[in-house]
Amino acid sequence: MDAKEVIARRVALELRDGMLVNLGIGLPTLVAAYVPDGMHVAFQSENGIIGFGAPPPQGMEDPNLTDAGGGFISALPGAIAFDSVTSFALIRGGHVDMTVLGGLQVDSKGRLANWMVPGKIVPGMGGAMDLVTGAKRVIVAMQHSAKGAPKIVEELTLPPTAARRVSLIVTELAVIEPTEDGLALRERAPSVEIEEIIANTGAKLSIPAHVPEMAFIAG
Amino acid sequence: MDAKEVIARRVALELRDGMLVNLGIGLPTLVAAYVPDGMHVAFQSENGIIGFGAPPPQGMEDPNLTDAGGGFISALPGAIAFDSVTSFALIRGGHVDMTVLGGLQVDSKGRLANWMVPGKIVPGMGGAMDLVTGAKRVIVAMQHSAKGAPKIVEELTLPPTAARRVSLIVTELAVIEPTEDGLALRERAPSVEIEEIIANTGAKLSIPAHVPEMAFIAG
Amino acid sequence: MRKAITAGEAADLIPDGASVMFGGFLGVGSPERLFDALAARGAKRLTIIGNDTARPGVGVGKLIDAGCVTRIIASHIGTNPTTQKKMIAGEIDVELVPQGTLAERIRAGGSGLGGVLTPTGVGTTVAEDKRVLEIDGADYLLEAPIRADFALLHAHEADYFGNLTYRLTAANFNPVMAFAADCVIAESDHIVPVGVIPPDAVRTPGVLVNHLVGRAC
Amino acid sequence: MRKAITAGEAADLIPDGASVMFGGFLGVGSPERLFDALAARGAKRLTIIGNDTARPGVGVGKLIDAGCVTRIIASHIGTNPTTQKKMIAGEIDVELVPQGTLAERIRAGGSGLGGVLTPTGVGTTVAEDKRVLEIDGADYLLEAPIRADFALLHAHEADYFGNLTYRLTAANFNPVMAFAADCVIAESDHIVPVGVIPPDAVRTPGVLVNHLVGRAC
Repeated sequence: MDAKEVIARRVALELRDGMLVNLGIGLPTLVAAYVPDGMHVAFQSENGIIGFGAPPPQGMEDPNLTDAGGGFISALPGAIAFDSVTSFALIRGGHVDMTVLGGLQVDSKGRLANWMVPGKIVPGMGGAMDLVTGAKRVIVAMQHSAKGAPKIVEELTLPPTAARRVSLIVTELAVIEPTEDGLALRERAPSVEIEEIIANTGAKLSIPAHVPEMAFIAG
Repeated sequence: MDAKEVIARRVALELRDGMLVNLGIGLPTLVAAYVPDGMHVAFQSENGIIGFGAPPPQGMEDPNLTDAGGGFISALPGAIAFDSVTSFALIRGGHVDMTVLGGLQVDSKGRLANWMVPGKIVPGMGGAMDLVTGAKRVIVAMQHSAKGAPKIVEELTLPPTAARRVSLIVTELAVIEPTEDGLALRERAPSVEIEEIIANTGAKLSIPAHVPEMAFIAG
Repeated sequence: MRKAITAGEAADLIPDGASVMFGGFLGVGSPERLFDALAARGAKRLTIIGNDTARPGVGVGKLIDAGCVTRIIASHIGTNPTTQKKMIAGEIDVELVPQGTLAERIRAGGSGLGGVLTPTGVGTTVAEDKRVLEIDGADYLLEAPIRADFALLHAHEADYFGNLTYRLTAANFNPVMAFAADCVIAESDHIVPVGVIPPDAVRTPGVLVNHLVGRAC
Repeated sequence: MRKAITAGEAADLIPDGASVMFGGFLGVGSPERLFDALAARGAKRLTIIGNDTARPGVGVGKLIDAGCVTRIIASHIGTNPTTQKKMIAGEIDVELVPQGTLAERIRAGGSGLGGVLTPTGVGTTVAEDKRVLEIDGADYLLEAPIRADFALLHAHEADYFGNLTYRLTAANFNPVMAFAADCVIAESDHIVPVGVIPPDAVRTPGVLVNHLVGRAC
């Protein structure tokens, strides 16, 4: 398993039957491949659909059926389409059970930064601010470090996406839960030592006596 | 012509091609019968339809197709249905060109009272407050007096429906326009003397040198 | 997937004292079987939230008749003399809300907004005790969001994901209420297999609906 | 009834300096023929309002390419490097708005509301210079309504009353924008006779639409 697969398969463990889930573009979309057998999870794409599936066979794409990244998708039985106002009424209104988003930084207060790097890239927040504010659970799925620098930091140096404390951080090294008292290490990846996690984390971690190894959804 | 027909046929003169019009329950609904030939006016009913027509033949009523008074209606070609949120986005958003409403009182500031009589009847405002606030033009269609007492008064004694000055008052005696400077007599009904209008009006009327006789849409 | 329950089972989920939104405009588009079941089980002290109270024996009027209701939030009660009588007798407390404001307050409650800024009601009794904000030279009332414990809906078609369609003027307050209650119960004319309703025809996302009420009770 | 006009005639209605809302999400559901016509007539100093700026050569990206735009209100511009370049060069002014807030601000502009009270953006740079209202213990940003001189829509079907339908994810911002502009121009895949679209299938009331653009230009 490479880092991305570790993250996606661990995040998939957070899925529950009947959930409405919004997956961010990039790494988070990989989670859709690991829905446990027999579980029904509805995926929303904020451009206006619930219940989409994998890209259709080549030549069968519909220019009016795309995900929030602009990629062609298919419609599963029971799929529904709606406009942007409805889409964000669902998101901001707390009707999305879980969102999985990539991150540039998370700090000790559990605040996420994932929408811009001042002076470098200003893509815009798209739907991220609404998702982090409104979804019942916010899972940050990201690599633990970027070019050797920790992405989990004491205090954000990048502009926050929302004031809200995210629910869980899943990296290829660890599962970390932001709590009222700071960041708590919950799980470590197989064959990863706690010291390695600490060394790659730029914020104080509270470490319980027993840190279990990550479990995964089967690939 | 009885009083109601006088009022309805005079109000119909205010219709313009392409207008979206909301008619209140009671007297105002009579206006729909006097749309000039060749003119297309779309009627909205705030319970959720644009483009309704006369009641269908007996036995052909649809329990899901009614007007805001609960009466059965028909759907004309091009009719559309929508929910209450959309209906009032249209009304409050200024998309309704004209509303015709009944009145209990109108005062010298042009304020309408038509939704309750304290201690007597408290039916509720329904959609009236939104209509008077949001429609581009508000026409009050009412009998000039109630049991001998003027309904056009210096200052409302009943609770106002909105702060907004209505556009026009049409009664069986006169057409009166509320202006910044008070109420102005614009037209008199056929064979009605100006003195009779003044005698039946509880507010000061400005009377121009020439007060033309009402015109009507043909019956 | 949800299995359909009976109207009686649905009524048993709704405790005395609950707040209950209901679809319907003068009874059109109202969940009649749910009202019948609530009246039959003798529900008490309900707060009901809807456009109007229909007429005696019709729509939510059945709950008024049966003495299930002690509080009403509505835009209009003029068509139901029983409501008027009980209000005057002090048995029912009534809050009257302009129809468009009622729709927006429920929408705010269901879509995570902090309130509604509406010009409707400024300068009237509706504005009493409310904050007025001046924005760009015009006055707007700050109206509070409305949510309820339950929303009782009437739909035309439902599928077993809970996706709903409505017919003509029977939609009215049903779609917006689906967003604004902790538990949403939908009664429909038909229940169809998943995949039968085209994606663009669905007007209430099934993810909002907790229970479907089957055709036969 | 409205007669269809050509995309060129529509483009001639839109003066330089106008504010223009447009439907589309990364170009999906965008009025491509109207963009082509605006670029062809060499429109200047437009303010454009929409979810994103698609990609060079695609959707509204064509207007960016052609130098028609000096101001953008959008939620995302990351997919269009030309937008980024012109922003950095100071040729285009960009206001970034969270996607849900953008939808609600346009909705407020079209439905007579004084603003939007949203929790989104609280504690971020989006909140700078904005009023924050505390309501029931939580903070909400007061976001201003957005309207435009023109709304350029893409629909699936139109009838000659202007009633519109949309397909799947091509709806996005189109329906809400139909309410929020002084002049609404709709380009559609098909124009059908009045009476052909069922009343419950219409998603934009024709009374909102000023001009239809015919299939052939």
